[in-house]
Amino acid sequence: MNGMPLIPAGVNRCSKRRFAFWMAAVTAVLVWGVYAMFLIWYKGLNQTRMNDAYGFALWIWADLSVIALGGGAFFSGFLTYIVGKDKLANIINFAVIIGFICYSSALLILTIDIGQPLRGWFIFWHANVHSMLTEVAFCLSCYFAVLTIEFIPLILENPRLAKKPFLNHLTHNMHGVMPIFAATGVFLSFFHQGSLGGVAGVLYGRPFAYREHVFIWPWTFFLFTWSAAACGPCFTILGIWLTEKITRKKLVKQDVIRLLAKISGWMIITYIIAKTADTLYWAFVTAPSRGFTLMDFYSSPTYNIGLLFIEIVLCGFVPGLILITRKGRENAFLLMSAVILAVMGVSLNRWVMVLQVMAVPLFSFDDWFTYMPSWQEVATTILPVAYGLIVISLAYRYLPVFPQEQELNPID
Amino acid sequence: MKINRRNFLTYTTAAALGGAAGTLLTPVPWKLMDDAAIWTQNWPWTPVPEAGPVSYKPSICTLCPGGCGIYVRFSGNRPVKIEGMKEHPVNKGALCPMGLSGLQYLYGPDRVRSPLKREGKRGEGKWKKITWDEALAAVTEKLASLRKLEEPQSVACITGMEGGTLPSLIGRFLTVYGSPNLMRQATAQDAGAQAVFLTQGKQGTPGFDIENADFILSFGSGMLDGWGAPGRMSRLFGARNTAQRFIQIEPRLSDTAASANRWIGINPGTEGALALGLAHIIVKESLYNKHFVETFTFGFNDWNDEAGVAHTGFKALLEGYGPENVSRITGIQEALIKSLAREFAGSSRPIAINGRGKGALPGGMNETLAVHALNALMGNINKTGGLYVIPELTYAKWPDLGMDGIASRGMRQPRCDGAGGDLFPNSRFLLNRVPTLINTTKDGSPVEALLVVDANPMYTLPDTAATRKAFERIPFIVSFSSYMDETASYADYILPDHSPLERYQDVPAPAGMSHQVISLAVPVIKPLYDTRHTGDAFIHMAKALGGFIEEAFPWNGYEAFLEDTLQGHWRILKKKGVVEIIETPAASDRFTFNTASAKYEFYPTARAGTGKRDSDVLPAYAPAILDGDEKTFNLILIPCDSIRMAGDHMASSPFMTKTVDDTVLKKQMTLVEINPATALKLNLEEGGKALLKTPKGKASVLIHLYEGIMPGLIAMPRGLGHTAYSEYLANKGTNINELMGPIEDPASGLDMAWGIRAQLFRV
Amino acid sequence: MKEKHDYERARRYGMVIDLDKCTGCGACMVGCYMENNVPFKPDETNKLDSINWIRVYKLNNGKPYPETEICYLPMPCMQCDGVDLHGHSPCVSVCPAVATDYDDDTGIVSQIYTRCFGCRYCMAACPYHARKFNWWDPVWPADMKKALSPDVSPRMRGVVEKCSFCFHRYQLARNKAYFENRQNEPLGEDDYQTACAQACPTGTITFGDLNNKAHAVHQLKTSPNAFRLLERLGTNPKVYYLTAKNWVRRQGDNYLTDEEPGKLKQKR
Amino acid sequence: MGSNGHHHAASTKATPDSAIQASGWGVGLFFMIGFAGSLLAGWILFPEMLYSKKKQPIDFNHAVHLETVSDGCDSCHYFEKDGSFTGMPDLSKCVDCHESAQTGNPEEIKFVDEYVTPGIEVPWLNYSKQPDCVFFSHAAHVMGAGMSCESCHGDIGTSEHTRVYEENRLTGYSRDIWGKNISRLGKPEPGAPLPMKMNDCAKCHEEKTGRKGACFQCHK
Repeated sequence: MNGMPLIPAGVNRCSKRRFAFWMAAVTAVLVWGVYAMFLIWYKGLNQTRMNDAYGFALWIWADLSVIALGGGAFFSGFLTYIVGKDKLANIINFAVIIGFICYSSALLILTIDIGQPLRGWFIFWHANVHSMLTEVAFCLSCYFAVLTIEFIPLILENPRLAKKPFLNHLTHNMHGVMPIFAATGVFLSFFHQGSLGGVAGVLYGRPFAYREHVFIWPWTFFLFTWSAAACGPCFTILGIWLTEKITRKKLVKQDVIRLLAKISGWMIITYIIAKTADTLYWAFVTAPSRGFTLMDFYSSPTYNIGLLFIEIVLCGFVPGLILITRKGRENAFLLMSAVILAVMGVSLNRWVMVLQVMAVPLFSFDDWFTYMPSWQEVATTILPVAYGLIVISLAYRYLPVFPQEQELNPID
Repeated sequence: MKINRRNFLTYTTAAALGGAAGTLLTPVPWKLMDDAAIWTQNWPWTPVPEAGPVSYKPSICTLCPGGCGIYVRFSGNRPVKIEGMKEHPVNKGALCPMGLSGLQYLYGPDRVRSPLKREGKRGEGKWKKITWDEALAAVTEKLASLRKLEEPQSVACITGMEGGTLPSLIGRFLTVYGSPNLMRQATAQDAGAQAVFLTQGKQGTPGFDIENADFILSFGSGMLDGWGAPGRMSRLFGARNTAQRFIQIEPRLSDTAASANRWIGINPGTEGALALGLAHIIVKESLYNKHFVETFTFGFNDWNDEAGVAHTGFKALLEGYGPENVSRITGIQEALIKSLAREFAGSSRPIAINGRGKGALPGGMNETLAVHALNALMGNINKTGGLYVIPELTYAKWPDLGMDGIASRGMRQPRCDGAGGDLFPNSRFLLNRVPTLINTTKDGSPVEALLVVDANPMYTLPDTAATRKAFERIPFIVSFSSYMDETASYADYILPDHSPLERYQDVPAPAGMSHQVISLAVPVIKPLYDTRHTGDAFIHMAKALGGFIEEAFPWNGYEAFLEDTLQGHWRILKKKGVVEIIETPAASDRFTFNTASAKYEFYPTARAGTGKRDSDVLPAYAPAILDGDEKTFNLILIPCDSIRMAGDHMASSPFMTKTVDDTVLKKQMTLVEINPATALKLNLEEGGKALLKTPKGKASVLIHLYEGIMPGLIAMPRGLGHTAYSEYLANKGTNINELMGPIEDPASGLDMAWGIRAQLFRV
Repeated sequence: MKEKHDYERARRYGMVIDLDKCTGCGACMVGCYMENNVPFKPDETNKLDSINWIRVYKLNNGKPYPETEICYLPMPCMQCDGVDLHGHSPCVSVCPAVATDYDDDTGIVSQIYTRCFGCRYCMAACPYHARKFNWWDPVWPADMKKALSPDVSPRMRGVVEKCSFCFHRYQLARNKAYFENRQNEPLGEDDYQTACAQACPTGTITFGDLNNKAHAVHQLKTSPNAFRLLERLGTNPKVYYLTAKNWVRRQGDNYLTDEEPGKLKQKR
Repeated sequence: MGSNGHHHAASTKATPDSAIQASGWGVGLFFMIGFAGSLLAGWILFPEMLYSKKKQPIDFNHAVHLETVSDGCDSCHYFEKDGSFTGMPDLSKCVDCHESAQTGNPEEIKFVDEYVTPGIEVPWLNYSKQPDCVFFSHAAHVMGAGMSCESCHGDIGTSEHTRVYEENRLTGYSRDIWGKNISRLGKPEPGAPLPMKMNDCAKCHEEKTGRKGACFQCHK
């Protein structure tokens, strides 16, 4: 067995030594995060600087963000398997890995975030069907299972594992049913991305977050799904770009990227128009009915009206417009700027919908609430990044993640 | 099938998978998952309070001189809560935060659990546990040796302000031992008592019938900030009717001022001038009670004495206090002074009250006399809605004292605080003078041994640095405190008393109450620790000292002494816990005064004497001369009180401190209040750090901007900055006594300070 | 969704707090701490990690000396009935594990510490900051454990707690009623009172069944001076406030510049 | 899965000797060994290990007492005036009759010597002790619903010896709360106490009152 190659055939990988060095560096960061995680589990949430006003803070933002960014997985799956954009099959592996990383991180963060981790399963066993968080937990877990199933065939394509006939068969069969899982994933994702939007939107005690409802869902429900579908692919593109920069190789053909970018661009534009409509209705109808003007929500030096401009115009309309124009997509600089802006935009949206919600004072005798994370919170938030880098590195090194790699980088 | 190194791993994996699959079909994962959650629900370190039958035991709260009735709720044999007693005449069910959190004092980490002897340097905190026999023997030995040296007067004792028979017992002990130096820290109530003595010739405390007054004019008394019996005052406020007007005069919008019908800002320390200014209008416009003034008072008009010398009367004094002048002094508009005077005089039962904040500082005697004079002008003396005198209780006669030569000689020595001497004949104790007197004595200390009972002078006396210096010179200090307070932690021996809920204590004349109420605090539980009633300790020491001292204490313990002393009351007190004496003086007795003139004296003849001019005798406005020069110290620091904080010798309980806003205390820093206008001048911001300097000391503070304080003033909460005690009580902010010193009232020797000059820098 | 239209439930316990009587003494807070085994730390000055089931806020009219006025406002859990009085209070509707529920018998919003797993969603949902998280394991120094009441279960770290309207006293009152065979009669006003109402020395806090004509709160809540905090959010609190001061009332909710408290059209 | 293992005909140079490869049957056998072993351990060993066994301080004879007292269970387990239930009687109640030993029974003599004379409360182990978070109203069940003691506590009243007290090592709960049956399936034996987990309460409440009840009905 020792002689069997671990690295996929027909591709070049860096030396073991170099890889080990890189992994050691990332692992060091991971260990730091794990240390902080155990500190929090052992000593409790007093290790954070959250407080009674900021019950939701950095972690919940990180959670919402990674899930939004991991949205590339479900949307790419949807485009590949259901819409039939076959070209995107070239990035689907990578999208699934990103999704897997994002969703497993989200679940991990949730187990750190709760005050009583050993009771975490109550959310399933004693579920309250009215709670958006219940919906999130169920869909998140189910979709994570789906992502795992989607990830397994890729793992089994490792040359050494692929030699086992049983596993080989399994891979083959799983590939056959993958569209079903992809469809399931799309359905689940639609709900939990939405539920995450619902988490803030249903808070009728928090006029900054609260939105009018369509049937049982607040507007944010749809906006979150939409924005995840719009910006998730941008994060996939960003991930590919970064991998290409680090490995100094072209891994995916540009036409594939451009197709994804184009679809993403149209999603962003439609999303941001909807978001603008939502914001206007909220600012001029919903909030005033509760005695608030728009500027009441932006009266702090940190949370000023500039934030709204950045989110909607700079990180919404601008990337959207770039990506829907051919010239924008074909210009490498513009393309990547748009991708980065879109990723920032969706992250900012999640930040606002978590942290600004907590910060806004509701009584005139209250002041804006402030919060600064502790190192333990930062470390545990960076932990998934390190973990993600490790998973991507291992996957890239040992699995045929990019089908076009061989063609683009022929070995003589 | 052969097992070898290569396939071992595969078989193990198979077995493990089988095991895992099988385990899922057993209760193990599910039961453990459930039990792990249940474990978190019953963590061994989360306490489970033991249940027991519920019962209530009545007693009296003795944490302050208010004497409110309480019920202690028990679960089994554990007291678990203190609630107000509805049927008690003082508080009628109401309690203050201190009383409600009383159990924290009982159970807290600050209790002294056995007698202690100092091991290291003073105040170092190194103690040796000793037995009661050793502790009492050590103190007795010291006392005996001082008697042997014929210096019994060098023993001094400081008691608390709670009153009752314990100070009398200690007084008897000191007398027969040979020391006149029984002291306590004088409060506004003592200033009131002296004013009553000067004007009415009676020994007793002033009682204010706020229940029935229809116009309450408070010269800065923090009636809802802990003045008098807090339970009573809060309840009265809640129950007041709309016809009752309540005017608060002070330079800061206190919680009392905020609850008043009207708050009038005044230049600090000028309350006496305002009282005279109001009197001026009332007299000028003939609004006073002429029948009373003409029939029952002395010194209103000018008069000639027996020697034919012409004297100025009160009326003539008032001429100097026209509205223009008073407006200039007090900063209150003339029109407002006039309308206030008319409103006061136009009410049917107006009452004027003074004593700033909780009344921790006595204030100037002239100011108190001026305010009392307002009541007298309206004839509101010893009648419904007016100012009563609660006479000192006459206890049962104790066996006569036999005194030996040492004791008699000792008792003839002047008191170490100068009270009752030539300088201050009308004052009974002047503890505020003692630190300076000790510090200015050339060699040694006039006090060789100091016994401290229910008091914490090292915290409560103004000018902490001077007090500490004085205490350093006292060779032998014994504290009888139940708690490791500042004085106890500086003592040589601690002979811990039971805590309030563990001991007998009689509580007469609740502060400010309009009639006599004697309550008996009874022990509701057996003492938790190795403590002893201080009364028992003194009786024990008396017996050990022998001779006349032993003979003076025929009782076998404090309880027997109490029973003997209270006599008729004892049975009722044991049964009901309270004796209420409502004496409605007959119309003829009501205006019987024991002064030289047998009248109410606007001109207190007791103050007259050789070399005293009329202006010294009459209550002229005599402002306190604040320490510090006005140029350097361009602001004025005043203390402010809150009912959420203990102001006396006790530290606030953890729960009291927990209620304190973060605009008062933040981490270990006191916030001082200044007006935003003042802040602007000094370039200070909300929450900013600043250095507060006074002629007495300096402190690092935080700034709180408060529109409700007069520009130019700094208000600092009293009751913070304890340095002893556990981490739950200690090192919270600054003790204002570190920054303020006493100012001796030339008229009484009492501390007339109400503030100090100060400066504030941004840091 | 299941629709329940019993707007007039049998019992809806509530409070009327007369702000014009409150002197800010803090007795309600201390009474509550003692009654409900509320923990304390050596430093409680960070009010954002200080557990208070009822907190007295200090309001200020913002005018300069000597026109300044202050008003104290005690704020317990509002025990919201939620939009349309369905019992879906902001917190109950979001708790993922039913650790907090709306008791249809009393209208009281419960909090079960052993069910709560500390996600703090309810805290994010509550506009009144009535909910407090146990960031620390509670510690009772020296013998202070002995003062713990067996009627209220001490909380552990990692869970949310809040004012329960002293529900344990209701339990004990009902228990007694069963024992005396009068369980079918409504409890009297005195049978069940909260610790804060009992501790309040000025009679600021009145507690009782808002639906019971024999209880004082029934009448008090109809006063023209009555209002509720952040009423416009639709939370439907069962804690009412009384004040004659318009500036106080204005600070109890949010109003656009042209709006006047008490004169809003009921939009919903 | 896994039992239909494939022989590696396609093995390459890396596997010169197919004998050292794991056989499908072998894999299956080991899988079954693991499977069966864990079932046995989980169902038999685990419940034994989870609970520690404790003896009551005194082997109390309910039957004898029930014969002597006049008022049935209420004679010792009674209500206070405020409606609270006393549960286990404290020593003072026992001393009413047992100031000194009444019989030659060694357990009684032990009781008097070790507890009555020195005045120490007997540390009885309460089979049906609920955790601190539970408020249980005996009055509501006994007075309100007219339930008998036996309906929950079984026939403990007629027992002549005390049972072994089994305590969950992890949670500290009495085993009776979960129920003797580790799977919580089926009905308890006649005369045995009913399991008292929250679900058990809720089930009965739903049957009898139509509602499970709100949280605060039984939690504090």
